Amino acid sequence: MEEVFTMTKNSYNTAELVAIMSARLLEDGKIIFGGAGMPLISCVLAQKMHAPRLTILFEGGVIGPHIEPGKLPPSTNEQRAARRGNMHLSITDVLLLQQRGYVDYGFLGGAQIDQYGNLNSSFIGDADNPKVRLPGTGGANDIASLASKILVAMHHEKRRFVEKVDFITTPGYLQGGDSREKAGLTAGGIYRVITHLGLFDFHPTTRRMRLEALHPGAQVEEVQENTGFEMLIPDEIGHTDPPTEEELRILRELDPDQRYTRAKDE
Amino acid sequence: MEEVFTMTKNSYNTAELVAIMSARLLEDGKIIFGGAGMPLISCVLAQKMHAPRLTILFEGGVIGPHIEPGKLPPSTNEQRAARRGNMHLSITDVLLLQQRGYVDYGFLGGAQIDQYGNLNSSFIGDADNPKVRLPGTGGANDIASLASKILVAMHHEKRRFVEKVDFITTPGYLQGGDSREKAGLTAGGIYRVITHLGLFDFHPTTRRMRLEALHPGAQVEEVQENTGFEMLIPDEIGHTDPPTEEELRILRELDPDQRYTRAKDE
Amino acid sequence: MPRSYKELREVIENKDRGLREKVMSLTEAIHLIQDGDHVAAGGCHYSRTPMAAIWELIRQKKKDLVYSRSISSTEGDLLLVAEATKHVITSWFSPGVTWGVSRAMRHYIQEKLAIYEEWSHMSLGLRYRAGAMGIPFIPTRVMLGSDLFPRLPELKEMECPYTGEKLALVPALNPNVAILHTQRCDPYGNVQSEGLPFMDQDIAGASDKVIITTERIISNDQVRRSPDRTSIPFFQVDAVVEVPYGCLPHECYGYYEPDFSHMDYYVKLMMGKGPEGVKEYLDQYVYAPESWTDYLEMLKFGDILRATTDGRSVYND
Amino acid sequence: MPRSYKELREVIENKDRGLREKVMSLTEAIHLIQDGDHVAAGGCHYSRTPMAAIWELIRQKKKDLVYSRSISSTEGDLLLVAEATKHVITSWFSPGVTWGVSRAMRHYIQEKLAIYEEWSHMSLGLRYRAGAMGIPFIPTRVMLGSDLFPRLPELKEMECPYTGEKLALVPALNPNVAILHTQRCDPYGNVQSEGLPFMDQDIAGASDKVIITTERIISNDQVRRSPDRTSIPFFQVDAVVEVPYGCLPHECYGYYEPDFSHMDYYVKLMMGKGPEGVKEYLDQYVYAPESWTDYLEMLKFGDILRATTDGRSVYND
Repeated sequence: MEEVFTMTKNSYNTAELVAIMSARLLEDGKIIFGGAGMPLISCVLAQKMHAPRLTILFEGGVIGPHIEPGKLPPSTNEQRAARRGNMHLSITDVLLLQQRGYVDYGFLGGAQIDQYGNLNSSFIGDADNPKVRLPGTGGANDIASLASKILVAMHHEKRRFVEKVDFITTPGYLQGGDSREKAGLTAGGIYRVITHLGLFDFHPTTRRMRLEALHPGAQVEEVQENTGFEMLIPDEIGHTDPPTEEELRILRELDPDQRYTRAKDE
Repeated sequence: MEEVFTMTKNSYNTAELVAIMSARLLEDGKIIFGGAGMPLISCVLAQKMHAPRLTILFEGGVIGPHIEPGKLPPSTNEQRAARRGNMHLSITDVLLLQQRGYVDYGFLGGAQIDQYGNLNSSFIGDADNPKVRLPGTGGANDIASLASKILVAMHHEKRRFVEKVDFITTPGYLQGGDSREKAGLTAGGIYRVITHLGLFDFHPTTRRMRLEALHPGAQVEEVQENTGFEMLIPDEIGHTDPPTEEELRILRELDPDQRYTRAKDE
Repeated sequence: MPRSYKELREVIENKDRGLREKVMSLTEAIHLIQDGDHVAAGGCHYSRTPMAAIWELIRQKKKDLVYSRSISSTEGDLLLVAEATKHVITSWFSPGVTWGVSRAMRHYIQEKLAIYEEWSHMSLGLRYRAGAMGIPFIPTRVMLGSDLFPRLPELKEMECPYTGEKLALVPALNPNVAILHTQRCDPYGNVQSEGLPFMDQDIAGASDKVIITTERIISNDQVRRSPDRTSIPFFQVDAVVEVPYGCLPHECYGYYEPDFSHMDYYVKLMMGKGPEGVKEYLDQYVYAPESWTDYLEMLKFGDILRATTDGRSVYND
Repeated sequence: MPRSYKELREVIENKDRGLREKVMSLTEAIHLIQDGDHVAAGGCHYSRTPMAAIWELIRQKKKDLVYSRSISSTEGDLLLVAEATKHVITSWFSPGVTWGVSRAMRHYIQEKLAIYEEWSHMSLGLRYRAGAMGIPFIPTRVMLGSDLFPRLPELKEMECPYTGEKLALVPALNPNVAILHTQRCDPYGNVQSEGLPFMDQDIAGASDKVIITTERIISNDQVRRSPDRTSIPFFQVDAVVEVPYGCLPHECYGYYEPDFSHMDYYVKLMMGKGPEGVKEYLDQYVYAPESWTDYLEMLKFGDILRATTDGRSVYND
């Protein structure tokens, strides 16, 4: 972790890095369904950079709220997250918009992810005798089943990037191949995983996680060391551009107290 | 028809009679789903007599409107029918309240009724080559399938009271016996038919239409002559009390131009 | 049969759903409708009928449309006689109870010049709702036992896997284009309707494209001051057209009641002469005027004034 | 399994649904809840939580409740530790993202003292909706392929009779009692909520009985001036209780944000001492005060003032 630490110390931390790299993936004019914290910050950053017409939906039941810098809502089911929205609607109805195909991106986190992009936010250990009962799916299962493209932002650690999640709360590509579609999940699928080390996509047929690009200073070996399964490493690996000063400035205006962009490794 | 005509000439017409006899059936504190015209007038009359807490629902999407005397709405899907309601809601949702069991009475009319209380408002003649294409079910099929008790108000004529309706738009007891329940219509059922000659209910097991009570001046023979099927005539027949002056006064205040209470036989 | 989920989603996914202005002319908006499309109209009966959109659609000589609406009134006559549609899906079809059974509708249906596909009011509403929810059907407890059932091959019966009881399944209805009239809409397409909502929300959610005609275009700022009044979100909408009095001679809640005098005039013509009367009406009131405003000029100002005074009166209490 | 249609209807049919005043005390209202009932709470997470109703329910020592809510926050801890429920149906259970995973919830679930029945957010919403619609299930496209599915015997898979695709069926959820907090309600029970609607409308429609706590009781005249703002009709409601600040320390849209300082205090106690900390909290804030107003007296006026100022600010723009 030495290098990352040094790197982040110099100009930005890992949470900021993930937020910026996520924001860059979001295209203008699209609809994104996300949670509070990292997804929200990435969206607002994207809006202020290249995607002014990006619209945020929250499961609390709001379409396109205006988020005030420095007043980030700590939940998506409350009035700060609803401020100056275009529409308030019931939780069920806002989630159904995804089932209808209106949502391009779902943006999630999770306690564990596996090689097929499945996420766990329910149980650590055996579900019948869990070591930790986690809070649960919330809307994550719905989002990952229905939104067209799923982004997952996580800190890259071996205990989080596991061969098989203890429990599939939220479907990625399930057991790989066409198992997702066969299970009845004919729409959407996991699109990118963004960690503090790099960007990851999924092999088009096996659906196994694959390194797409490394962030500045990160190494392939570091990715492998911090992954609990065999990460696919293609011959050609991309390299992301470092966060710009403008990206960092906007990000820090949004979250001046670093409530959501505190470094995970600090 | 002599007697009826004389009778109506003297104090009230047949439409007024039907409105008043219908109103008397409506209990206080109940919920009624009805159409414009006769159902509406009966409800408001009941509210002003014995049932001040009777609530009217319209398929246009309104709960408990205030109807102004002299300003009766000509449709149930418009703003006069929505005036000073307790709630406006979508058509689908107001109809779903019936499916949930919230509606005590449905109040309908129809072009034809048969011995099992089935109503036709779709086709006169063969459905594939109709003599007359009627306007259709509207919400009638929904109301008759779902409201707890159905009232039907009609002018008593042989061509309307037929052995078998040309087309079952709106289910009564279908082919009688338990055929309604067997078809999946486990709730509700037709409760009373109100004509200018009398009140009619349905035999508890055969589900055939049965004379319950005669209106003042009406005779059993007159009922039989004007019915196109064998009307059940029990040994004991009730007799309704004539409309009171108060009932007539209120009714005429409601519909001063007799838009909905013009005599059918005049 | 309901369209496949894949196809339905692709249409939505390929739309530009970003926050962008969509204000255009009535002519431009109606160009979004293709011959053969299934067009669903909002409102109900003679209320919040998107009359200006239908008027323009007839002028643009659209053909072979499937036309669906919760209850069809005089606008249905016009569409049949103008030969814009030969297939109407509704639950009730005539100008209104006090005006009798439409002679135009009877002619076209009885002579088999067009199909009137009859669903109950609620089952049609549930069809739009299933379409808006992105599911292929919704179970219900209506239509069972009726003679409507065997005439509708898309209506199915099932045994409930939970309770064993008989249920009717109504299939999703996903129109190609929705035409909806509202009181207030912003330039992006955020709709804030007043009064009776009818089936408009579900129709918007179910349709591939949505055209909004509106009494007024309000600012997005005003929408954001009361987001809980928004009934249709901007990204479901493809066109926003400001058309004051866009429902006349039908009504728009809180703005105007029907122009009953013009309705009486139309119905007398239609009931007197049948389809020929409707043709006369089309020539005079639809094809001849140069614009919707010119059409409004042909009505009597006194009638519009009375309709407006009565319409606004719901806010007087 | 879903309750039978006959049974569900009978409950509704036997209610006095006439227009009548239903204003009563919090104590009287909560007497409508029986031990063993399924109680559904409105709002979501720490928003529009019917906290006063839950507080009174705990004081009345209700037992063996099934408790359902779209997302459960601190009120869920209180219900578990007070042993009012051993069966929680929800999609997410903890005070809030920034406060970590509830130690109280973990203790009760991990030690098998209670069941946490986990449904996805939308599938729980659809369960209430099916309940409100009077149908035994709704099809959906979520939960498929997940490990949640096999843990829920009531969740079924079916092949679509129209498209042949795999669908999940979620069964209707019909609670015995709904407890909902709103901003405005008239004496008859016509509810006019503001801001985010959450799942309240469907919960009211699905439940046998509905208890409304409200910031203000408004006149029926005021309701009738804007009937299109009514979110729950009077005849679904059995009790109306005026409880200003009835959500604290949670929030009520447009009226107050959460009392974050009290939330921090509670979470620190709960995370520090686990269920014992919650017991301390119950003794001090639930059992000890003589009334809800006495409980409010225990909070800091400055905190309530800040929450109120921030809460009202949504209407400042």
